[in-house]
Amino acid sequence: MNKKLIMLVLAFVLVLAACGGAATPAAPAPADPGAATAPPAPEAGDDGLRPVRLASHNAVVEGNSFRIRYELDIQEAAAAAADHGFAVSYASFVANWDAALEVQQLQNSINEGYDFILVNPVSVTGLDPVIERAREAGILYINANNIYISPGAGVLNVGSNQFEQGYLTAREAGRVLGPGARVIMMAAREGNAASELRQRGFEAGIEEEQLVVVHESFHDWNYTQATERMLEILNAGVEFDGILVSQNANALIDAFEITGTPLPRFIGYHDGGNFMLQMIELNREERVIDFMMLSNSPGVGGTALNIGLHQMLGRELRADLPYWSDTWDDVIALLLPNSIWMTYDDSWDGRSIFDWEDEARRLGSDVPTHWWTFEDAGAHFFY
Amino acid sequence: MHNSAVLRPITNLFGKVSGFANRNPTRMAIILGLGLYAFTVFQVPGAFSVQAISTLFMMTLLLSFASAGQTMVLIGGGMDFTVGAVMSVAAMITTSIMRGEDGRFLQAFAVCMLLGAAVGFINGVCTTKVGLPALVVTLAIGNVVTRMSYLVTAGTPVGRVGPAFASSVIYRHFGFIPSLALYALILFPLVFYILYRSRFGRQLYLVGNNPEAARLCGINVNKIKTISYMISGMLSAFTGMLGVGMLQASRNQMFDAYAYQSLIAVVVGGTSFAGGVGTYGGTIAGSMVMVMLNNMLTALNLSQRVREITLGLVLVLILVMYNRRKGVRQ
Amino acid sequence: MAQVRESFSRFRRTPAFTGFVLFTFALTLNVILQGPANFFSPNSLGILFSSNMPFLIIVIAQGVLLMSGTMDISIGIQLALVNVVTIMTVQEWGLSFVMGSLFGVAAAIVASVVLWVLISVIRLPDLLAGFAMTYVIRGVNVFIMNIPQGTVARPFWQAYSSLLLGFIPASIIALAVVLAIWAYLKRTPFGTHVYAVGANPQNAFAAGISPVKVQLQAFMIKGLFTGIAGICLTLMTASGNPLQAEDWGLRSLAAAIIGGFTFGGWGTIACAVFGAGFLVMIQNSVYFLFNWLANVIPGLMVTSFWHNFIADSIIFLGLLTTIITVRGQREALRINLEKKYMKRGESIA
Amino acid sequence: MFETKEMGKRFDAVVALNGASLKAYPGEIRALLGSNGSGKSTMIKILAGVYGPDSGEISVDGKVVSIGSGTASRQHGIATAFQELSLIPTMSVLDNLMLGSEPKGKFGMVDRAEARQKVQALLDRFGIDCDMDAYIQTLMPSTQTMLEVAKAVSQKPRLLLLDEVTAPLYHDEIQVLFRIVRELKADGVSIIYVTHRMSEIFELCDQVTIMRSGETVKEASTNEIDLDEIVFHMTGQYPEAHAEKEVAGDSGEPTGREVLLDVRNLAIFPSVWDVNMKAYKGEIIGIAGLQGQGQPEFIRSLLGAAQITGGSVQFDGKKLDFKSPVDAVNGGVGFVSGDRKREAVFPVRSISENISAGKIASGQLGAYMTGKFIKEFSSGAVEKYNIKIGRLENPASSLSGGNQQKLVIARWIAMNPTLLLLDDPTKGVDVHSRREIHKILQECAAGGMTVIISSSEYEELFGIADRIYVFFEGRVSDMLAGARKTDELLVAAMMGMTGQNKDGEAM
Repeated sequence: MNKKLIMLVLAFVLVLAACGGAATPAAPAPADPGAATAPPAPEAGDDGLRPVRLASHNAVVEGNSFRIRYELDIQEAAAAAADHGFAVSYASFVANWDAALEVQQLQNSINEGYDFILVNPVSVTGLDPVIERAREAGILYINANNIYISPGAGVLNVGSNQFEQGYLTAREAGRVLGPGARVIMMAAREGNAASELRQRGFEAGIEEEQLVVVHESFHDWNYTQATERMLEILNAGVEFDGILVSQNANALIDAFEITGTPLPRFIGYHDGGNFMLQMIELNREERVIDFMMLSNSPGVGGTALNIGLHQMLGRELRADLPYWSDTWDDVIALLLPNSIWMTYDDSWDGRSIFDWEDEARRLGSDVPTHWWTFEDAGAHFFY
Repeated sequence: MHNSAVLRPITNLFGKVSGFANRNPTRMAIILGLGLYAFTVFQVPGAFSVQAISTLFMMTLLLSFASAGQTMVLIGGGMDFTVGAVMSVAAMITTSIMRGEDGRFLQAFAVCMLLGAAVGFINGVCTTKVGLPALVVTLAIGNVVTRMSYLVTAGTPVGRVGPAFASSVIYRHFGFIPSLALYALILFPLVFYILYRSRFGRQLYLVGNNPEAARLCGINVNKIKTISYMISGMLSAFTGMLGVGMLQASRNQMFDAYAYQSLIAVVVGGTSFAGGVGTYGGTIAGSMVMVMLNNMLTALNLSQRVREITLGLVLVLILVMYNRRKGVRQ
Repeated sequence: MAQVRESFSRFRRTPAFTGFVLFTFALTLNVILQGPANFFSPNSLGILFSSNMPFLIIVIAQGVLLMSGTMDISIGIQLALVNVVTIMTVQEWGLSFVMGSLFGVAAAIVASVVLWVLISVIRLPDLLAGFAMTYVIRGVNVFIMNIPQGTVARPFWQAYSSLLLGFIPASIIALAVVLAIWAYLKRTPFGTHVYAVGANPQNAFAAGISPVKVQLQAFMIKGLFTGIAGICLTLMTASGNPLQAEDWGLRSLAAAIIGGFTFGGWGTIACAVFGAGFLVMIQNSVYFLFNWLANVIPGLMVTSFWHNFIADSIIFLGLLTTIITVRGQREALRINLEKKYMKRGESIA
Repeated sequence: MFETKEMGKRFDAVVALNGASLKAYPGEIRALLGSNGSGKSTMIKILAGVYGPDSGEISVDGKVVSIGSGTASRQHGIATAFQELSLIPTMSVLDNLMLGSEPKGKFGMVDRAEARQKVQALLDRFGIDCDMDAYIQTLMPSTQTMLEVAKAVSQKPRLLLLDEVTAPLYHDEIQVLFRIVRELKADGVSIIYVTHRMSEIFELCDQVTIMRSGETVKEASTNEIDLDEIVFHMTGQYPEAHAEKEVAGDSGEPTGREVLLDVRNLAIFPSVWDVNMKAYKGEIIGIAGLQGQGQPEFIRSLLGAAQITGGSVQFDGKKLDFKSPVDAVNGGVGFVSGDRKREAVFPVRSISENISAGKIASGQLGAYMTGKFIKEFSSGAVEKYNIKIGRLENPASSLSGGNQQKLVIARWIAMNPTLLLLDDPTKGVDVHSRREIHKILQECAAGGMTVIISSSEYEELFGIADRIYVFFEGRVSDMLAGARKTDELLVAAMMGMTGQNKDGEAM
């Protein structure tokens, strides 16, 4: 009885609040990227450089070599911007996968009057209110890496093509193994957008190459868990020819080393230097295993920064770019191609994979990265 | 009570199983673990192989090492949530000191032990002297330890373990006995000695069972508890070293999941949250249950959502068989 | 003056005192780092409330359970459950947002009652039961919503983050509703029975109170509050995500303990508010600390590792301080008692 | 009227009630008397629904009823003020007094105004000066007890049970209590009043029921019975309160032995005010007194487990400076508690571990200590002192109370301490085990160990103690030795009927 009453009161209050909110004029969400982001350029400082206060918001940094490199690339790109007339000051904030904390921090940054907010969000939805406020405050807001898919948010996304990562890997597996080959599919995390996108890519490639998935599992982007799952799959006595994995391929190789099981004919993909090194060493004597080393480049943050700087200069994004997203309606996304990748037969520069050994050693657990310079970004993306 | 004729045999059976579990937790855990494996093999015949058993053995050993300290702390009436954090940090220390060279093993070992003892000491002092619930305190301390590890490593821990050390963990003697078992030859007797053959172990049981009586007997309760946390820290650190010996390269927070895993393994092994009861043999069997459970869920090739729901329900079922608190009316 | 001192000394004896001290410290820190003018601007306060309302209400919900002598660490993932159910009922069944929210609240109450069965009826250890439930609910969430998606109609989320009369954060309505419900419950017999059950189930039973029944009520109220918090989260993010807020389970517990709760029968809703406030203010302070540092030292590139390290260290120290203030309180109590005793003895002799 | 007939109740080997009966008529105050262990508390708890009787019947107004729980007891119109209090310390006065019987108001809410009014009226009636929002744990013990009584009275009972409520009360509070009890009597309420204070019986009560060893031995009107007779029925002896203290010249202190313990003007706030005591090596010192006269605190202070607030203690020629029991045990002190469950026994650990606990407690932590060693040690102790207890590997909880106690005593005897402290060690222990325990203690004393034993059952002290210190209200009211060790003197001293305690002092 009481609870019903409370529910009614609650519903009533919400409706009231909604009516109150509806009365306030809602800014129309522009679908045109150029219009979405064209704040007035700031005045030049004493040193002749235009000061730009950048706030980089990240969902998580700890325990994630991709995100660490992502932040470092933004720092490098920020420093490099001095050559192009910008004094970019960089502050970074991390939300530890806490959506509420992320909103709070973003709102703080809007209040603090940052000129440029670059967000690698916790979730691919849930920031519409924040984005709208940033726009009202005249702040340049770019969403990087984790594509923000909420329809009609009118935000510019800069990210890697996750679909392509899965797709390329599956195609390479098909090329190596041939049609009808049995593969294990280890995804990252159910219920996660990036993982889901890659899965769509994997599935498309698997279908084209007529591969057969004999076992499915998940590693939660957790290296140790990936090894444990692989050990358990080996325990289950599943027979397979290759492994498709949404990053962390090196963790799976560890499972083979631990058990002394013969390696499959193909594994992919992963992006770390350790994985490159592992592949080089395994294949040194003879060709043992084919692989896909593919960089989900953390440089998207740096690229996004340079794109943003052009926007600050009032330049207009080209409408005929080849990389517009076709996955979602109303989502403006510059999906950068996955330019860095190598397989046994085909690596960059046409060099043999063994020529990359020093490079791989230098990288270690870091990942290869690439960000578009100010000039490149300007030339490619703007009129 | 249900009087329905259909339910009675089920409740009776469950009552019997539960009674057996409480009387012989170790045997029950062994039966459970083997049962889970038998079920797995029944469903997926390929899961029965020398190679699989060898791997399962190895994983059980690793979890049982990680749970050794937790067993002691729980027997003493505490709880240690820093197990995972300490393991991860020890792993990073190991790789960054060894950098692929076996000669630096002793240095790494010394630093890891120091770290484990230090974290354990802080745990002990904060739970006994400050008197806050162990769950919350050790959790907070574990967080600080983890955060510090990021500061020190800048998020990318370096190095690798030495090759000899790595093979001392993963090499399989006669093709199926994991070399990790050699460490068990040192660790198990050590733990058994501490728990059952030393004055400390004896005191620990008394402290966990009735701290007030132990105090009036002249046992320094706080000291015993603090030492149990320190031993737990050191054992966790050593397990972290072995773990990274297996995986060879380290990462931040790589073994965090072991905090809960060890807790459940210990409870399934018959050690109670109330303190004063428990055996390490039970913990080893409990570790096997956890390893077999995970192995089964993977072998059954479930989607992640089904897997998680199943895991939760099976855990509830196992817990119902063990560790029921007493009701208000007795 | 004497009255003020008297009421202060009475306040010192309440469970909320330690939480209050810590909260005041964190608040001061935040105000200084952010600058009073900025901090007290309606906009900034509005954001502070709207983005932290879900957590605040969760800690209150956790507090209700702690009063009754138990806890729920799956409360965080239950928030995501409410969020997912609300969004999906609206999206798939074409319900209005208000109806969807009611389904969301119902889901939280159902989850809470299931946990009640495990903890109070079957008497599993509450920590491990909550841990197992976390897995189950996470799986269920992904069943309901396989990928983050969905929207909330604009008027609703705009209303949530708007300012009433230009200065009152609308999100405060949710808190007001929760506090009003609690104010009502506190005035029912449940309001005292819950403490009796938490502190001493035997004595409560002797007084004719059923601990199991009272815990059921506590779990249902916790479910209702979780539901309200979930709706706030949904309004704040205006979308659905099946995997969020999971670690709020343990964090809400830590916040409640910092605020002055103990495991069973000690602590008030004020403790929950102060504890949650402390955590929020510390995190916010850390934001402004680094914001300030980035301004003061140009070219400073601090990795965000420092943010987390400093925040977690302060939280740990806060935990330690709790006990120091509690000890001081106890000491004051003893001296007080001794004084009274002596006085009494003298007057009689 | 309320009546219990032929009540029987056993706890393990101990018979608490053995066919006892009790009647309570409307409008009368009945004193329920008996020495410690006579079964009167058990009787009260059966009526309150805390214990279930093994045999016998309870009838209300001639109808046989069963009282299975506290709620059932309430429903029959019975309210109880417990000696150990049923208040919840972390809740306010208001909430405690109204717990379970909150006045209903609108919308299912508690009518706060009415509750406050009720509680205020109750506080006024009892003359309790306290803030009704204060937490119970911040109040003085005496106030807490008054509140416990007030809570019982507020239930408007037909039968009010007051179990030793005056012990912590001050003089003026007792007067208030008496006034209220008389008012209730005028309203036709039956009151059963349990007390140790003889003077109160004649001041307040109409009838007395005296119990001894679980049986009801005497029922009489207070007009027809005098104090000496009451004491006689309680103890089987006539007191000699007024018999003179000439014999007191004999201190009974042994000559030619070393003093081990010298206690001067010891105070332990708030239960011990001024205690002087000497103990010689090889002596057995008895401590007698009614419950709660400061004996437990005194004994614990010697162990370093209670903080000494005044006076001094010399132990073995040095100032006693034990910070904790650890120091005390290392210094050669052993302690046997009568509160087995809380302070002595490790219920889930084996019998041999329990016996060896003292051995386990002292020494190097890393020392090698096998199960075999513990077993041998414990079986040695068992053989040496001829303690018959079950299999050594069984858990201690499998033993009866008496055997558990032997276990704890064996634990310390085996350690051979210089000073052995025993706090009511034979509480709830059957006669046979008790005799064995006495024998053991005597052997130990003969071997040079000093034993200080407090007991709530003073008869046993005559058998074993060389000298008996009698505690009353935190002071030593008399010391009995040699020829003065008589029941009469002891009873008088326990009741405070000696010259030492003037009326009003600390009352």
